[in-house]
Amino acid sequence: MNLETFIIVSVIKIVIAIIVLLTAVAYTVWLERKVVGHIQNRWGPTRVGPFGLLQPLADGLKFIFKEDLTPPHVYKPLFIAAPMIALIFALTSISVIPIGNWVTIGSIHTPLEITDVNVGLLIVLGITSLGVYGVALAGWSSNSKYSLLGGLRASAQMVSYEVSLGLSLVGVLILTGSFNLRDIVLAQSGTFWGFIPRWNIFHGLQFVAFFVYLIAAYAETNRVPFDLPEAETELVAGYHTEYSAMKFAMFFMAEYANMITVACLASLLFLGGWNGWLFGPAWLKAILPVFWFGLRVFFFLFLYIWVRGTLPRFRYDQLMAFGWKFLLPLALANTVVTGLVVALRS
Amino acid sequence: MVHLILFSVFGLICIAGAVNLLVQSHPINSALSLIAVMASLAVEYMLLGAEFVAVIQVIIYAGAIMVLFVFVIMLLNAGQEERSKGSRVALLFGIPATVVGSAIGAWVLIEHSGTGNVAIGALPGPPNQIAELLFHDFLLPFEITSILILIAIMGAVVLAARPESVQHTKKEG
Amino acid sequence: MTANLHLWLIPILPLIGAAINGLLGKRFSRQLVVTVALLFSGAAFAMALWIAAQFSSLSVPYTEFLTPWIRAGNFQVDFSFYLDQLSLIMLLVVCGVGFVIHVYSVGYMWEEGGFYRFFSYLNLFLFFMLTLVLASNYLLMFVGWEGVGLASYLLIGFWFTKYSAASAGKKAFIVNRIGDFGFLIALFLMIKHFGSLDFGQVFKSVQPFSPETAGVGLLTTIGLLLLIGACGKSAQIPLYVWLPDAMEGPTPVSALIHAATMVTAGVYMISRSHAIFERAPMALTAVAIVGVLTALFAATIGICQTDIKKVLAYSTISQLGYMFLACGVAAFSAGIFHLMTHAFFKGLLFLAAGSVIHGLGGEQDMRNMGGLRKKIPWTFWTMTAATFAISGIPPFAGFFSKDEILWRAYQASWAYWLIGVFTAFLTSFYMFRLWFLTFFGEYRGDVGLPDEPGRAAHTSHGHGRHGIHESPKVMLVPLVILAILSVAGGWVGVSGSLGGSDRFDKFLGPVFRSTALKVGVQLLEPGVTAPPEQQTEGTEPKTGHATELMFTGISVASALAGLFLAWLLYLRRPQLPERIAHALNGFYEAVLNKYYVDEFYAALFVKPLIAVSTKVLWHGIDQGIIDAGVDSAADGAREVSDSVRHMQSGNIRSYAGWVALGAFAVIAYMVWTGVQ
Amino acid sequence: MIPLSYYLVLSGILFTCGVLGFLIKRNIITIFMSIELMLNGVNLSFVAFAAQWHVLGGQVFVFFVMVVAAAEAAVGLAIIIAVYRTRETLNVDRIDLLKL
Repeated sequence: MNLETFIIVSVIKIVIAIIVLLTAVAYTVWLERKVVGHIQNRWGPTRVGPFGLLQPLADGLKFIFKEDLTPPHVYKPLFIAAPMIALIFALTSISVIPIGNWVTIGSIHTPLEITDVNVGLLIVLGITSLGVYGVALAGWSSNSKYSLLGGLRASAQMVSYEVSLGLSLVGVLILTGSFNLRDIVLAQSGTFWGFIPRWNIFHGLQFVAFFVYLIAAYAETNRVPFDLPEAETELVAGYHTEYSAMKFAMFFMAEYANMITVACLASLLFLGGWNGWLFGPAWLKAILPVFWFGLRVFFFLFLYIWVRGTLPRFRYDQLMAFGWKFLLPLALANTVVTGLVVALRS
Repeated sequence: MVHLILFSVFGLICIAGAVNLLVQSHPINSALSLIAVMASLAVEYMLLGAEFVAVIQVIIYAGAIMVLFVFVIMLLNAGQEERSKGSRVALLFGIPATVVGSAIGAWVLIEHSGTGNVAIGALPGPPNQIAELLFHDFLLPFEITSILILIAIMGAVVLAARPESVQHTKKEG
Repeated sequence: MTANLHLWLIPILPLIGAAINGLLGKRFSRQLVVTVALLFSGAAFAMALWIAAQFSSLSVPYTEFLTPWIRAGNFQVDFSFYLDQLSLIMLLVVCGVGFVIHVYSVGYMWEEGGFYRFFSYLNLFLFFMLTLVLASNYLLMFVGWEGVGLASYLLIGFWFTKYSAASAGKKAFIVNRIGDFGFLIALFLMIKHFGSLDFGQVFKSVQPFSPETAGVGLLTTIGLLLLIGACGKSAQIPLYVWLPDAMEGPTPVSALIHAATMVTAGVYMISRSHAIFERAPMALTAVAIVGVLTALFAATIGICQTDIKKVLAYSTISQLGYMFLACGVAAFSAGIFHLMTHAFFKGLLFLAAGSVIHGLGGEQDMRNMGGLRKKIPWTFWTMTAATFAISGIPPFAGFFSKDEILWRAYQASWAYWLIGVFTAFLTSFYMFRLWFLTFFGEYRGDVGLPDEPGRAAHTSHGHGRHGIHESPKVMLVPLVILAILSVAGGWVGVSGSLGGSDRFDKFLGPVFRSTALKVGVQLLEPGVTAPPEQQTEGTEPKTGHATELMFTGISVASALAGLFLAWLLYLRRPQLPERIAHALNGFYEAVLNKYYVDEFYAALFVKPLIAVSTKVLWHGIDQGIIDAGVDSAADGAREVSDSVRHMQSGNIRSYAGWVALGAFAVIAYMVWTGVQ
Repeated sequence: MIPLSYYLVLSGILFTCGVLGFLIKRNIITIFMSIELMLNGVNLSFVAFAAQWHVLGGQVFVFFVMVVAAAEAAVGLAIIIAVYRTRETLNVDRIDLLKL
């Protein structure tokens, strides 16, 4: 495949990915409102469209038409840049996430992801780690106590939980011996003893890793019960207190995009990616993996919302203590044990 | 060709960031431009095929170290740096000297560094090979650096911990 | 080959004792200290006896290699021990007398402070002395040599709170250094020319040398240097001055170290290296002359001394002179013989004197004694035996050895013999003088007087309180033993002329004949020539028994004359000595003050030395050069830093600027060189 | 295919910028950042040489540099915080006394 076609194909894929992602984001918001509504015994959005399905659209319009005010005394360049940074990194991280196997359309044989990199997993981690800047800068640049505190908290929290997050993945990496997400998924095809799917979560101790990963992921994305950066009761709205209109929307989107990325990663690493039951005609066989994958992601998103609807918020010191004194040792232990087992087996 | 284009694009970003680091008077801007430098350096590594190094560069430098910097800047709320008598001299002598020095260096390098050419992905550094090196050939340095890190952590904690008296006043206040 | 004798145990045992007493003794009870000390010295003695018992079955010389010590190129020194007839005799003498004196000191020192210290030092001394005696090479011998010096220093200065004692210790040490200096140079010469210090090898490499009659050659040099060393250790002219002062030490020490054993080390050393001396006639002559002069000189001083121990000290010196004379006339076995007998009776004399002093509560001045015959009979009788022995009155031990020496001396030169005989007369005179003054007449001292500073050492005694008393058994037994030895000790070497068969001489024969000359030596005195074997030990001189008997008679007569004179002056007419003293006033003064030798040395060496070290070394070099250098270095540093310290502004960026500048310079240089 | 020297020149420029920053900046944190910049320049040359001579050692070395940089950053920033507490300033020209 020569350079031009490569570029064209990549552009197409990027566009598709962004559209899909943004839609997903929008409807995750809708889903959240619905589910939380039902959890709290109300209806959630119902007015706009059937089941309020058009609600995200309305929200989007509202954000666009709202007055975009920048308070005085903010450090303007960063105040403007911060939300963009946040959103950009949130969107970029999706670029190496495969949603299915290679497909061949006409003469073009291409993977179902923007690009297939050997160290895909690391790239995702790296980009998500860059996401901190959006929050931090927003908090700092908007020159307000609440924002600053929110920003500080956010960056501290993200930096701390990144460690556990990364370490929780090491077990999986040891088992599959590759950073390539596709390889990791392929390694999970098949079953143990014929009936248990060969997912990493069932593989040895990895359910521990999964547990750690899940919690760390919640903290990374500043979701309940770790949403201290935007704890209404104490910090108004944390780092985006001063933001409004589209800038605020960007943070919002960034957060949900991150949720989705993390969910994808979780399903790829622990729940066997797109592996699943294939049946029916060829086209169905081609589509099914994507469907299975989407199903897993949906499950994770639902889990997010469910947790949000259920759990109260941590206190800040509890959060830190939990991260450093419980999750990190757990992840380390998992790493060591898995490494030992593999080393002894080989 | 592509190689040259990509190289020069990101190289220019690098230099721009570096220069920006110098001219910006506000530390946070300098920090951000440094992050830019690092990111584009990661791309340069990618061009050289060292993808693992590139990603690690992003994760560690951009994702951890610089976060620390930004964090500290925010914590100390560092503002514009003010002029002081020493600075003028440094500007007058430092800039020309360094410019001349780098120019000479560049000339020498271009003229005398042989005819070594590097292609895209000249040396792919797959993680497993690097791990091989790290855990066999460079095992001792590796362990020593781990100890170094440990010491650094303790040192940082000791240094940054608030002195007792201050804490007491805090409690009372 | 014979069984392993474990010779090394003999020196080590006393060392262990010394270590135990020295390190832990402070906490021990006196009984325990005594037990340890006697146990280990006695064990050494026992081993010595054991070895002596099976000596006949040994193939001598027997060397015992312990472990290599120094290996430098093909030069090697080992820790190895050497046993032959000579060292066996020395071994027996040292261990025996040493042990006996150990026993004696138990009684003598009982009330002294630092009891454990004393015995620890004593054991230490034994260790070193035995090392000296048993060493199989000069270096190990030198170790012992220095070690005994150290021990004697410690013991002389045992009452270090007493100034005179401390300074006497220092004096002994320093004077010994002078001698050791010569000894050391001799060792270096040996290393240079023979490439070894091992007795066997040195003597082997000496063999081919023909005697250096003309001019001073290598062997003569070595011999003379060794002689200096011997003079230092054995208190010969000109280095004898330390011995009289050494009497400041406790009496047992004087007996053991400064009479019986250590001071004879010189004699031992010379006769050990006889192979060298035999080939260096001039060195031998020097030995003989030194010996004979010392003998006469010390004897004359001894006459006028009033301190009982001083008298004995000078007599020791003169007896040592005899031994040197013997060595000097190549009559080594005679020298050793006299050494042995002398060890017995001189040790006994000192011990007896100690017993007297003990009995009188620290009184050492003979003028305050007298009439002690009845009060301390045991001491008296043993002392009598010793006195007769030293005066060379037959059949006491001293007679045989001294007679032997005189006879040999005569064969060398009548001059030696003449002086020797005169000295013998003097000896018997001052000895009997001592004897009469101490034991006869009526008591002149006053007991119970508060001790004078001079005897501060004995203040702890408190014997002054209750009157004169005989010493305890533990002191008397050694006296008796030694008395018996000094009576009978000489019979082992009755010379042929007296119907004996020179057993001692024959016994020692192998040692001294082993390396003897193949060709005859020219006699020391020009004119008189002797057949070769006359110089070699053990063969009977050609000159018939008659002459020898005659000479024997003369020496005995001189001894008796001495006895008579002493009786005349100090018992019959006690006022006569003063008159004589007045008669030859100046001479008497000189003699009384030991010919002002100490003052002479002080003026000649000590004062200039002090002056030089003060003016040149202290003010000149130390202050002028070293201190000045240090100070100026400091000043310079201050100057420089004064000018440079302005760079240290504390301004980080200026530092960085300098660093950058330097780096830039380096890089520029490297680039430049790289481009060239 | 581009000559290795380009990479070297780039790294050289980065390094020089770092030096310059160290010289002319007055804010401790910025100075610290210029040190990081120098390190990055060096890293680049490491990787470039590794690529030219096909020796992975160069890349491994970059890791060590990073580790050291991380340690240095941790300690250095802690020091900066401590200094700021006592001095109330981040201007190196004002911080020229060891003892207040």
